[in-house]
Amino acid sequence: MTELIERADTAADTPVVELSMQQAINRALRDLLTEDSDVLVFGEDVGTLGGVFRVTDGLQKEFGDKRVFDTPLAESAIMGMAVGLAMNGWRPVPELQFDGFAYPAIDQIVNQVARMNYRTRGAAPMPITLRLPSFGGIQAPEHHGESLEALFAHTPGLKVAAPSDPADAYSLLLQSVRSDDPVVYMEPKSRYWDRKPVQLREPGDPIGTSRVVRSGRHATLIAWGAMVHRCVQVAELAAEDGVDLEVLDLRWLKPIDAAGLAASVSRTRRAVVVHEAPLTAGLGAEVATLVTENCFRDLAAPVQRVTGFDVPYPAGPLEPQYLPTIDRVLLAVQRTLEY
Amino acid sequence: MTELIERADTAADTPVVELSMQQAINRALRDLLTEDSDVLVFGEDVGTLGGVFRVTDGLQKEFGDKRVFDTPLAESAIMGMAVGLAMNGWRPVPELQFDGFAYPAIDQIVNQVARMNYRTRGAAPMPITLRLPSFGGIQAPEHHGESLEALFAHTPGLKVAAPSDPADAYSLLLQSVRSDDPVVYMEPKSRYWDRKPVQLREPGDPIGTSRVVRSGRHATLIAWGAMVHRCVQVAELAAEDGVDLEVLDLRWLKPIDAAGLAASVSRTRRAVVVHEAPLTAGLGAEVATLVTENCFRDLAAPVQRVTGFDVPYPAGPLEPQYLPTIDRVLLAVQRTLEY
Amino acid sequence: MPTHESAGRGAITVDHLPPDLTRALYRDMRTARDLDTEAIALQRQGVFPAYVSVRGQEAAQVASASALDPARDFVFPTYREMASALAYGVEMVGYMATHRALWHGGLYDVMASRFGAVNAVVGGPVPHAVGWAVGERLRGDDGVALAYFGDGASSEGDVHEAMNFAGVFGAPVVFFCQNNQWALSVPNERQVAGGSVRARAEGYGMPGVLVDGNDAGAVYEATAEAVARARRGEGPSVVEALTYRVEPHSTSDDPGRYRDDAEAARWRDRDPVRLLREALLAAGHADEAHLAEVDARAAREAERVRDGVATAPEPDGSDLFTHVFRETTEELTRQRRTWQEEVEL
Amino acid sequence: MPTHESAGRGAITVDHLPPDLTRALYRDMRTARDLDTEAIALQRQGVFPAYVSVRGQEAAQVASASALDPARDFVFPTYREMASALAYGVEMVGYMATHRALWHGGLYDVMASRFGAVNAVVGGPVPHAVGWAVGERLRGDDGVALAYFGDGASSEGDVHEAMNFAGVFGAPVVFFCQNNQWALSVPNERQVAGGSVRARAEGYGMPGVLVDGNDAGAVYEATAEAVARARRGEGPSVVEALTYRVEPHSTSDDPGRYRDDAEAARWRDRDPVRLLREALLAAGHADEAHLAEVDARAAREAERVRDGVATAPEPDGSDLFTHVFRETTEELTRQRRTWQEEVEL
Ligand SMILES: Cc1ncc(C[n+]2csc(CCOP(=O)(O)OP(=O)(O)O)c2C)c(N)n1
Ligand SMILES: Cc1ncc(C[n+]2csc(CCOP(=O)(O)OP(=O)(O)O)c2C)c(N)n1
Ligand SMILES: [Mg+2]
Ligand SMILES: [Mg+2]
Repeated sequence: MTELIERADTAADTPVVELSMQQAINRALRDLLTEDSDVLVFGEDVGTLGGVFRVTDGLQKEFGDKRVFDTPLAESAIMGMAVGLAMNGWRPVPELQFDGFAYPAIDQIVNQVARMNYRTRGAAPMPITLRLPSFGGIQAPEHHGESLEALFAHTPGLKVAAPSDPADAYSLLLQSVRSDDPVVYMEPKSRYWDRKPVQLREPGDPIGTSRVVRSGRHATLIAWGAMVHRCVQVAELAAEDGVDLEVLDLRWLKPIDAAGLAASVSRTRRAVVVHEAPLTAGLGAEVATLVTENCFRDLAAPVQRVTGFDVPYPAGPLEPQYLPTIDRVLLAVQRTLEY
Repeated sequence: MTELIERADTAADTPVVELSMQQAINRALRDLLTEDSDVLVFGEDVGTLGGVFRVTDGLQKEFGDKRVFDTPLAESAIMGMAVGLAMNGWRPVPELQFDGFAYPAIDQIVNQVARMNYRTRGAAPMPITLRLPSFGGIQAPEHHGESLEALFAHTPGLKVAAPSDPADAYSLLLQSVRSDDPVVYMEPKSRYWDRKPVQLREPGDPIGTSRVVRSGRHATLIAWGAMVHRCVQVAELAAEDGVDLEVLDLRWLKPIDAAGLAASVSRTRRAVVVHEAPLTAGLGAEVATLVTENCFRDLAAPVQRVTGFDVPYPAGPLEPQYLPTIDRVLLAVQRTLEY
Repeated sequence: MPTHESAGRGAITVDHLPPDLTRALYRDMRTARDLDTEAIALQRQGVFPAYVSVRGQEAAQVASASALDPARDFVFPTYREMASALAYGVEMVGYMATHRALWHGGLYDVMASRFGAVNAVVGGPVPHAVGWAVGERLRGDDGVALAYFGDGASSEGDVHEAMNFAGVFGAPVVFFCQNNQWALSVPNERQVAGGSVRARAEGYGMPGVLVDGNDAGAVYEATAEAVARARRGEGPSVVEALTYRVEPHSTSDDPGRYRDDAEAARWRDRDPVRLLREALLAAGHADEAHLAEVDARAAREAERVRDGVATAPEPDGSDLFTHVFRETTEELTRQRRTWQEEVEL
Repeated sequence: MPTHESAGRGAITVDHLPPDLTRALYRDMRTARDLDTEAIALQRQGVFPAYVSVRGQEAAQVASASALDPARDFVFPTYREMASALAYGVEMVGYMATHRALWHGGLYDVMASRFGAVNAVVGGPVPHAVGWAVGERLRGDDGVALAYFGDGASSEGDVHEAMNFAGVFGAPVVFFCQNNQWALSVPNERQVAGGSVRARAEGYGMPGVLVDGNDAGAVYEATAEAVARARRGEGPSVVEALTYRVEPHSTSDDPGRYRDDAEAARWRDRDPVRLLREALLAAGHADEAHLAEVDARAAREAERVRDGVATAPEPDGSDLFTHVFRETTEELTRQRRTWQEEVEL
C-alpha cells in the first residue's frame, strides 16, 4: 500500500491519478498539511502507526510529530483539545478511531465544537474537521459499524460530509478542512480499498451539492457512503429489466441539497432512500420529508425507505441480513413503480 | 409545594387528585418506591435537595438515603452505575439534571444501556428509566433547553416517553419504571407547574399509544411535551375562525403510534407536526414520513413541520423567537388548508 | 476534606507582597463585590432571570486572574468567574450580559479579552485549556492557559482526561480548582473521593498545591508560581483554592434545604475582601483615605456596569441565524426568511 | 514508567502458596495459552475474522480471576480477558463465539457466569462494576466486583468517574489494570501521565498496588488482598499488574510499524506460564509427570473449545430482533416481517 501511495506521489504534477479512497484521503491530508501550516492531524494511533486503516500513513514521517501526533486514548479530550487548538489559531483535523467511539466525545462535539462560533458571536470560529471512519460492511467488532449521521445532521452548527468514492473523498476533505466551520467527515470504511481516478488540487463542487452518479427516468435512488455503490449495483440490475434508475449521491448530509433532490425526483416522480443506519428517525426520514415537501404534486408514490433495522448493529454473519440488500432495494423500487 | 403534595397525600385513597406535573411525577416516584423495593432513585441533587425542580422532594426523607441518593457530578458514571445496579437486580431510576447534560452520558446510554439486553441475549435486562428534564420555554441558561428526542428515538433498544400533562406524567412514569426495557422519560420542564386531575394507580394506556387531546376535522396537529399545550391554544384560536383542528399528543416517541397517526390523518387529510428541536433530522421528519407512508393517497397536502430553527438554543429574549409560535403554527395550518 | 481549612485561621498578611499589586487586588475584589451586590439586586428586580454569586470567592478569583498576563495568556472560565473576568480586564457590561440572558456566552469579545466564553457545561472547558496550551507550545510561544473549575467539576471525566493530556504533552496549563466546598447541594465529602483535588495532581506526575482561597496574597503567589513554571516549559500544575460558597448556588437555589447556615455564617465572617483590607492597612500598603477612595470608585464602577447591562439593547432576532456558521447555508437562509415572515413582523 | 519493571527479575516463587492453588493456576494458564494458540490458528484459517491474543498476560488474568469467588462476585471484562473467563469458569465455547463474531457479547450466560459480556468500549464497563458493587452493599451482601481495564483505558473519563464514585460510595470494587505497556500503538510514556495507574489510587483515597503481572503468585496475592478488603467493607482499591502485550494488538495489527521486536522478545522470554511451571517444580508443588498430564489435558480442552466454536451454528437472522427489547414493539415486529419476506427467503 505504501508502494501504491508512492506511485501516486510520483504523479504529483499529473492532475489525475488512480487512488484507493484510503490513499485519496491520505493524499488530501498531505496536500492540506503542505498548503496550510496551521493544519494539525491527531488522534489515537494516527502518528507512528499511521492509523488503523493506514489513512494517515507516512504523514508523521513527512510532517513531523508536531503536525501529526498520537494522543492518549480519550475521545472527549481529543475533541476538547481541538476546540482549544482552534482558539489558538490552528486548523485541527482530529480523527476518532471508529464511529461508535464518537459517543464518548458527543458532549464536546455538540455542546462545544458546534456552538463555540455561535456562543462567541463569531469571535472563536471552529475550523475543525473530525475524520470519522464510519458505517458498516466489514464485519468488525461491536461499535465499529455505526452510522451517526442523523445525530450530526440534527446538530446546529455542524456540517456533515460522507463521500462515496476516492474522487469525492479527496475533494470533500479539501473543502471540509478549508472551511471555517466544523465538519464531520464520515469515511465509509468498507470502501477504503475501492480505486478510482482522482482529480488532484481541484476545488470540486461547492459544499452542499449532491451528485447524480447515474441518470435515469423511472425512479431516483438516494444514498451516501457505501450505499451509493449498492444503489449503482441495483440500477445496473434493474436496467436489465428495462427499469431506468437515477442514482443520487447526497455527499453532504448537512447542508442537504434539497434543490438537487427536488430536481431529480420531480422528473422521476419516485424515490427510494437507502441508508445503513436504523430506520426510525434516521436521515432517510429527513430526505423523504424534504422530497415530499418539494415534490408533493409530482410524487407518484410515497418515498420508500430501505435502511438498517431498528436493532443494534449485529456481529459478522448477521451483518448482511441487517444492511440493505440489493433485493430489498429492488423490492422497494418495485413497490414504488407499482404503487 | 410540600403542602400541596401533602394534600394529595391525604387523598391517597381517592383515585383522582389534582396535581401539578411536578407533583404527579413525585407521586409516581413515591408509588413506585413503595410498590417495588428494587426501585432506586439517584442523580445530582435529587436527595437532600429534592432536585432542582423539587421533583424528588421528600423522597429521601421517606425512603431513606439507600433508596434515594445523591451522586457526584458525573453524568456518564451515573448511567454507568445504573447499568451495574440493573445487573445486580435493581430497578434504577436515575435523573440527569438537564437535557443538555445528557450528552456526557450518551456513550453509556447508547453503547451500554440500550444494548446490554441485546449483547447478553436477554440475560441482563436493563429496567432503567432515565428521568430527563427536557425542552425549553423557561429562559434558562445554555444547555438547559435542549430537545434530544430524535437522538433517543434513533437508538435501537431505547423507548422514549414525553408526557404533556400531569395525568400522563403520572401514568407514563409508572409504565416506564415497571417496564423491563430502558426508557428515556423526558419531562417538559416548562409544564412542571401545570395542574390537572390525576388518576392514581391506574395502569393507563399501553406503551406506544398516542392520545387525541382534542378531536377535529380539518387538520391534525401532532406534538409532544410542552408543544401539545401550544397546539391546543392554536386549535382554540382556529376554532374561532371555524377551523376545526385535531390535536394528537404522541406521548411515546419510541415506539411511535403509527396506527394512531394514520387513523387521525386519514380522516383529516392534513397534518402539521410541531416540535421544539431544530428542523433538520428532527423527529418531525420521522412523523411526517410515517404519516406520508401510511396516508399517501389521503393526504391533501404535504405534512407541514413547525419546529425550532437549525440554530443552537438561544438565550432569554430570543427564546420566544426560536420556539414554534402560535402564529407559525397557524400559518402552517393555513398553508395546508390552502394547499 | 482538604487538610488545612482556612476558616479558623484569622488574619492574613500581605507584608511580603508589592504594595501596588495588593492595592490592585483590593480594588478589583472590592469592585467585584459591589458588582455582585448590584447583580443580586438586578435579579430581584427581574432584570436578570437568575444570577450566580461570586461572594466570598473574590480572593480566589481576582488573585488567580491577576497572576496571569492578559497580553499572552488565556483563561477558560466556567459560569462563576465574574471577579476573574473583572480582574483580567474583560469588558464587564459585555460579561454581565450573560446574566441578563442576552447571549449565553456573554457579549464581550472572547478573543480580544483572551478570556473564553461563559461556559455552562461543568468540566467541559477544561480540555480546551489543554488544547490551547498545546497549541501555544507547538508554535513556540510562551503563553499559559488557566482553566477554572469547581470541586463538583473535578468529578467529571473531562477534567481527568484534560489533566492526563496535559501531563503527557507537558502543556503549559494551570488547573485552578475553586473548591467552594459545595457543588449545588452536594458537599465535598460526598463529591471528592480522597477529600482533595490537589491530591489528584501527583497521580498525573504534576505538582499540586492547596491554598487558602480567602487569602488573596496566598492565592496570588501559588498561581504565579504555577504560571511561571508553565511559562518556563515545565508543564502543568494544579492549584486548589479552598474557599466557600456563602451564597446560594444561584438565585434559584434554597440552601436551607441542605445545609446549616451556621457554617456559611462562619465563612461569611472570614470575608476575603475585609481580610485583604485589614492586611493592607496592617502592612502599611494603604491608608483609610486611599481605601475610602477605592471603595467609592468601586461602587461607581459597579453602578456603571449595572446601568450598562440593564439598558443594553436586546439582541435582534436575526442574530439567531448570524453566527451558526461562518459560511451560512441555503437552508439556514431559508429558515431566516421564514423567521422574518412569520416571527419578526 | 512504572517503577519496578518485572522484565529483568528472573524467576518467581510460589513456595508460600497452597500447592493446589498454584497447580490450578498453572492448569488454567496452560489451557488459556493453548486456547490462544488455537484461536490464532483459527483466525489464520479464516474461521475467526480477527482475534485479540492474551499471550503473556495469562498470569495477570488467571491469577486475578482466581482470587474471586464465582459464586458471589462479578467480573466486568473488556475484550481481552479470555484467560480470566477461563479461570473464572465461563463456558468457553460461548466465550470464544465473540471472536468468531457469532454474537458481539459472546454466547455464554452472563448472569449465570457472573462474568459480564465482552465489551469493546475501552473504559465503558468500569462504571458498571461500581454500580454493581454499590448495589451489592445496598442489599447488604458481600460480593465484590472486579473491573478489568488496560493502560490505555486509564485515560478515559469513565475510569476516573468510576474510581471517584467508588471512593465516595465506599463500593466493594477492585480496579484491576492490566498494564501491558501498549494501547494499540501507543506506549505508556505517551499514554499515562505520571507513569503509573496505581499512583492514581491515592488521589481517590484508596490503596493502590503495582504488581509483577507475570508472577502469578504475586498477582493472586495482591488481588486477594484487595478482594478481602472490599469484602470486609473497607472499599475499593487499584491493582496494577505490569505485564506486556507480546503479540500484535489484534491479528489485524502490525506492531513492526511502531515498536522494536527486541523489547517484545525480552518479554516473551519472561513467559508467565513457563515461570509458574518452574516455580511449581522448584517449590515441589508438582512434578514433571503431573505437569505433563496437565499439559496434555490443557491441549485437549483447548481443542475441544476450538472444535466447539468452529462448528457452532451461526445465529439465525431472526435473532436480530429477538433481544432488542424485553417487550417488543409493533414497529419492530413489522420490521421482522420485512426481514422474513425480503431477506430470509
Ligand atoms: C455537565 C453538567 N452537569 C450538570 C450541570 C448542572 N450544574 C450546574 S452547576 C452545578 C454544580 C457545580 O459545582 P462546582 O463544580 O463545585 O461549581 P460551583 O457551582 O460550586 O462554582 C451543577 C450540578 C452542569 N451545568 N453541567
Ligand atoms: C472508547 C474506545 N476508543 C477507542 C477504541 C479502539 N481501541 C480498541 S483497543 C484500543 C487500545 C486499548 O488499549 P488498552 O486499554 O491498553 O488495552 P489493551 O488492548 O492493551 O488490552 C483502542 C484504541 C475502543 N475500543 N473504545
Ligand atoms: Mg463548588
Ligand atoms: Mg494496554
